[in-house]
Amino acid sequence: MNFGFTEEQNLLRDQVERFMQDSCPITRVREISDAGGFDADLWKQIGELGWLGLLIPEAFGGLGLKWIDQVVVLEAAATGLCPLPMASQALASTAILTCANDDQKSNWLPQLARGEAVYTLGLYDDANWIDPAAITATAKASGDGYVLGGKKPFVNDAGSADYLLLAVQGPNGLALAAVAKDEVRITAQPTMDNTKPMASVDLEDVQIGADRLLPMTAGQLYHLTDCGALAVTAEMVGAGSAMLELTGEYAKQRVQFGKPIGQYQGVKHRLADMYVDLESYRSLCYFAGWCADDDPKELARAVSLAKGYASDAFNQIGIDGVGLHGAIGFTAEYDAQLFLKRSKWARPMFGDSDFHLDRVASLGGL
Amino acid sequence: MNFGFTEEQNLLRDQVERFMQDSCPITRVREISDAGGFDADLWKQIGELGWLGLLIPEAFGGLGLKWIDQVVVLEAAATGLCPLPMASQALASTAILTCANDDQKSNWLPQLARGEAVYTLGLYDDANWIDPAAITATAKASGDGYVLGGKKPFVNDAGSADYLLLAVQGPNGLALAAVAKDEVRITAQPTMDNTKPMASVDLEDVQIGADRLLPMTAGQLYHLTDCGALAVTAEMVGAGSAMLELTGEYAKQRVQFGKPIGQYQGVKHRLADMYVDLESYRSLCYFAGWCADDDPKELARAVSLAKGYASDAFNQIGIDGVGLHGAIGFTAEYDAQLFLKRSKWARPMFGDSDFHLDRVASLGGL
Amino acid sequence: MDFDYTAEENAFREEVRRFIDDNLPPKKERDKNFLATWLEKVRAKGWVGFSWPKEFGGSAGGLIEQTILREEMALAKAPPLGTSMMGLAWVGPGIMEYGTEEQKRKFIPDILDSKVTWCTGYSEPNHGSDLAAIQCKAELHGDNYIVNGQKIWTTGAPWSQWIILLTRTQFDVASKHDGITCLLVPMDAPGVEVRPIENMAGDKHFAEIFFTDVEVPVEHRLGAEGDGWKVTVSALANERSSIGEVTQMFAKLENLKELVKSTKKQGKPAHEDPGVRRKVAQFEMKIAAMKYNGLRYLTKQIKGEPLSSETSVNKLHRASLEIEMDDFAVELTGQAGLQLRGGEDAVDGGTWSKSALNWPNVVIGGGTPNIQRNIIAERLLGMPKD
Amino acid sequence: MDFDYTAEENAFREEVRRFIDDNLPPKKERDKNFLATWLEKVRAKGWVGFSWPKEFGGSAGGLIEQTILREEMALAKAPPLGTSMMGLAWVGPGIMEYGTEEQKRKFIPDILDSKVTWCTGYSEPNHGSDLAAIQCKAELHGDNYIVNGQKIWTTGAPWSQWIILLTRTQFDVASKHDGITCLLVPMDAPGVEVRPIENMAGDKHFAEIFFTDVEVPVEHRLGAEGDGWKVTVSALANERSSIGEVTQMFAKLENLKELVKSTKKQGKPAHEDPGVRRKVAQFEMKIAAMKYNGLRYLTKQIKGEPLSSETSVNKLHRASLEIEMDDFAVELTGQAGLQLRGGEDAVDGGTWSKSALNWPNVVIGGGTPNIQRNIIAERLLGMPKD
Repeated sequence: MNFGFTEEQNLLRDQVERFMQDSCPITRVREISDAGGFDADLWKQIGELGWLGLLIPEAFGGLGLKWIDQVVVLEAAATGLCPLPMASQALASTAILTCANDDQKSNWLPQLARGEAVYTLGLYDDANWIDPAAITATAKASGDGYVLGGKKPFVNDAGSADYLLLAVQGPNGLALAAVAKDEVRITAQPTMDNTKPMASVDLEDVQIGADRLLPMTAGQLYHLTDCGALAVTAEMVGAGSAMLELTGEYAKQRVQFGKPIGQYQGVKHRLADMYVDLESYRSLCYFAGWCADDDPKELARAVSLAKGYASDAFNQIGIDGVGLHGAIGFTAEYDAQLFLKRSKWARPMFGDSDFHLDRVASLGGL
Repeated sequence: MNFGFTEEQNLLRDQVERFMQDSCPITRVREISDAGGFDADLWKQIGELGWLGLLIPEAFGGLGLKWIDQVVVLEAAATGLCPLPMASQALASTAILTCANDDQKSNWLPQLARGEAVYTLGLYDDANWIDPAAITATAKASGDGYVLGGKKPFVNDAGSADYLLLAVQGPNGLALAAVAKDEVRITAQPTMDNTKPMASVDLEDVQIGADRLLPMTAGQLYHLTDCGALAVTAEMVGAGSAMLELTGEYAKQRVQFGKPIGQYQGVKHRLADMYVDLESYRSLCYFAGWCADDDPKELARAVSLAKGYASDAFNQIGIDGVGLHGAIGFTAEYDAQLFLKRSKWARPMFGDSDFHLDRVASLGGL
Repeated sequence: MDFDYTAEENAFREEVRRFIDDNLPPKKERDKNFLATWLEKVRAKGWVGFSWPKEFGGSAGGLIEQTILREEMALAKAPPLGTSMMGLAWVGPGIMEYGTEEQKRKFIPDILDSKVTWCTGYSEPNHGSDLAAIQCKAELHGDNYIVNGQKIWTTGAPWSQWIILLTRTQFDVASKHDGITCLLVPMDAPGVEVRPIENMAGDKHFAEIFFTDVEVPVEHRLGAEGDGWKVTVSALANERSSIGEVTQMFAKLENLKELVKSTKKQGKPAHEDPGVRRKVAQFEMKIAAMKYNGLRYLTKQIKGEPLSSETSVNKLHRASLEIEMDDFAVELTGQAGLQLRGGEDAVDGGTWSKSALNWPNVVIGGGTPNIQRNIIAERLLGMPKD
Repeated sequence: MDFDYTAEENAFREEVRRFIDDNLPPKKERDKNFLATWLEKVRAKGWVGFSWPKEFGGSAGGLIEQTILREEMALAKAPPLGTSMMGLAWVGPGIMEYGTEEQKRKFIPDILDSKVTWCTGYSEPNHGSDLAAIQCKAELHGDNYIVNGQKIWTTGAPWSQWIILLTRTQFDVASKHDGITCLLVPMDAPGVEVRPIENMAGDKHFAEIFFTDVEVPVEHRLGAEGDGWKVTVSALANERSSIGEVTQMFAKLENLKELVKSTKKQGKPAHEDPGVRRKVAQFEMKIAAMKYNGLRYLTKQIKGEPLSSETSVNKLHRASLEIEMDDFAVELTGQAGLQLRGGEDAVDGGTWSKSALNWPNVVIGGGTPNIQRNIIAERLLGMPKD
């Protein structure tokens, strides 16, 4: 029994945090986000550091690590609100490892691992529904391959992706269609958090070859959804802890009525509550991260406990972090509001708290 | 537009509060409750003061006032946690005025108004269900009258009542059976709040005359339920404000770490939140009280807004009132815990917050 | 207790409704002159500064009529009764109470005629909540005060013509509330520099203002030198009835219900989910509580009983509702809810997502919730000061 | 990161389970000698004071084995491992660290053998949360301290034989933490008077204790004179792992789920109501968070990293769960839920209603939630002290 990180994992965390501070500080984050959410140079660096191939077996050019390592990286990157599509890349690699055949893996994974191409994954077409029926885009047999139909309205990082894995209703059930960016019409959508760009992808009448449709079971779909929720939760751990630190530092320095505001219980107790929540969804997140590879049958419940807790708790951390700052907290110039915006994005992503609580209840026998 | 009380109502309130302080202080409340919840002398005084006949027309010996006046009296009495069955008496009088014929009114109301007999009302037989179907006790035609069946498990103040009006499924639908205490088997039930005694009433094979069954429509049943919820809410206003005062006084005097605890925002902000909630359900309660007679078609929504708010808010006031006191707050000797116990009793009575919130949603078009 | 209105009050309500019917065309039919015409007409009706004494151009309207007027205007979603919000709420009343005859003549009519927009220079960089810790300095040289210092979070500063400014004329004082002086300053005076501040929703409602050797003639001082705090407190105490606000919140609640009725949650109609229903009912409960709290306090005012700090109760409700209602709408509508105006799936044109980034305007602007709690605990419950 | 156990650890778990199977008969089969036999057997196993050094009669058990032992005992709802709770948690460790050889010989074995029950005399009437503000006076006269003063909220005092007592031996001190001396006193010493206090649930777990000229021989002083605060802090810091607690809370959660499944709410099965389902899921979320928080902190301890005040996190969860779970059960079951044991419709024999009146034992007993929040904010987040 050991619920701690290895030396290697701690080093990895430090490395990513240093990278964020040195190469992608919050000023750079703002620039990247304002320009659409991507930076090819930084992406190349990340690829060379191996962080994009964490989950990919060594045989395909990756590091052959586990989701718990991916959690470490995503958390650390989110302390600086990293706008690069690392989570999408990780989810795409899991999707390929889960649904692709060996040829496809050999074709796609090595370049994915090195970051030579940006991948993303698009699952549901309903704004707030986690279910196979919420996938309405289609793939129909046509000639040697398939013709796609419909629209994927909510695809994360689609604007910066070279390849997109998009869930469709295929001739034999659920499938992932692999398309290149030039084959589809991608329209960026303005959202509350521009460090997490989102776009719609129009698939109508797009023709793809036979080797570009990956069959997917409902179980695999749910597994990918769980990994997505895990990735978002890991980011909420990082972003939440940065928000708490920012707010705590401000509370120590900001003097009102002759005392630092952190000395008033009205402020310090709220900070304590933020800490309690953060610690708690952090623990739940790490356990879920461990389950992803080492106890997959527990993954659904573990993810729902973590994401269900984090969705609402991080939202409150966002609100209180801004609120405790007073007026400065919600100026565009100050960084606190960026964390609040991230909390809005994270809240519904891969299932809101009600979805996850409902699942906890069902899995718990109610 | 005038959302204030009349001179007469303010006098009445003062009079009742003074009565509680002088004749029924909390030491006396404890004695009465420990002895089963009734005190014939005090009851007689109250009857002579006219407080038991507020709602009864002057023609039947009452004061011919309205439910808003009844709210004033119940609220004021509850500041001292009055254990006497005043609310039950009021509900019984409303039940008679609503469902009885003129003969029955003439027979019952005058002695009820003077407090010469104690009346109570028992509606539902399910622990947590407000619905005609939750009435399972029966009345079947038998000879000239009726034979009753089943049990009323939850009848407030049954132990001190001389007469009980008990909802039953009669031969022609819902009805209230009027029984005398000697005709039925009444068993006191130990509950969390012994200032609000509760008993089960066994009706099996009890024979009553034809003039003792009052037909009741479902609408009348709901009206009586609403009046019950209103009565409980009025008591929650009084008891909540006494709890806030008790806790506030303690916070001003109790010194910890060199300061009165009321100076710490951790305490003072909680007190402020208690005040906000109390003020709010107080306003909603007064509006509901006014609706009872002056805008009956708004009563259901107004009562649900008030009771829905008060049930949870007063429960929290009970918890925080005890909690802010620290250890002394939950000793049997200290009074704070009596208010907490009252909050437990009041919470489910005549519909818990979910019931009332559900109704607010439905009435509001959802 | 009586929720009915007198015949006169009902007649007044009818008058307001008729006026609205006659003068408030549907949104798409309004041309660019509409607002000017509207302002002229409500001014002619005497509804700008409705409660102000007649000698100052007001209508000496009673509290109930004022409530009716605000309620009906809010129901009709009418434009404001006058565009100088701060002028009407604070500056005008302050000048009427403390101003010289000349100041009254010079400033009051322009406020009522919506000709001059005012902003209020209270907050400074190092003390947002601690209003009295003013550092902005004013020194009397001859007939002029020379003002140096900085203000911040000044709502409306980017488009205001005048500012009511709290300055410190004395620094060695026993209490920080002493030595404060209130000046009236044109925003285009030499040495006044306005730097708009963008908030997280992308709006620029407020600004930093820098004052460098700004000359303010003595006749533009409001009240006596050193009496600035008294003047301000009196202005701050001039609380508006919250009735118009409550009407707006009921309207927002209706919008939210419509949203619930048209939204699916996990594939099922959202209005069938008891959690959703109860949450909306709780909003209704709080808004209704605000309404009846407001009416109780209004009744007290009408009876001439002094109001203490009861309005903080509704401010706390408002603060939590501002945050929670938008948040609820955004969460309910999932990924679509995140989209801003212009998004293909943006909900209600991005109203909710935008509004969910604008709550601090209300929540922090009027004194933070913690300040409101202190006010309640200290002034209404008698707790010792921090 | 690895949630698996070593072969040795699994073997130990098996050993504990076998022991429980062999020695813990079902409740109704237990006779009146059962507890004594149980205590003797767990003592023989070395499971009383399991983590204590072997020289003092412990087993020098590791943290993981200790966790396993507590988890299995909690799962089996076994009687405690020794009846001198305070002796095992605080007094024993304190004596082992600060006691004389004679004290160790005299007191430690009786604690392990469940022969002597201890209580802890910390709180005094005027300072519940402010533990160091001790006023209970001890004056050295010859070989005896003469103790005069009062303690309150002393848990277990009505049935304890000894008390570990904080007294003040010096009053003119720079810090209130100086001048405190720790004494070990038999409860039947002349001048000790115990007055049990009844709590709102009708229990008498704690008491007031009055000390009038109580003579305590110098050899019953624990640690040096004036070092009492250090001795106490060391005892308070000797936090138990919360694993057993979490196991109990999971068991309570299961009971709550059973209750939900067997209860109707407004005529329909309660488990169909999403509000009910989500509330129960939230309890599970918090309890699971406590579990994994606890395991993270345990791992830190095993690695030898210093634990600061992280245990306050779980204490806050525990406090809210203690209140909310019982409250939820009572509310859910409506009027039946209000009935106490003996009521015809009492739910689960009145367990929930009784428990809903007993939360302050836990919530206030271990330091109020506000104190825990101060600890977290000041010690973990570096906020300035009040």
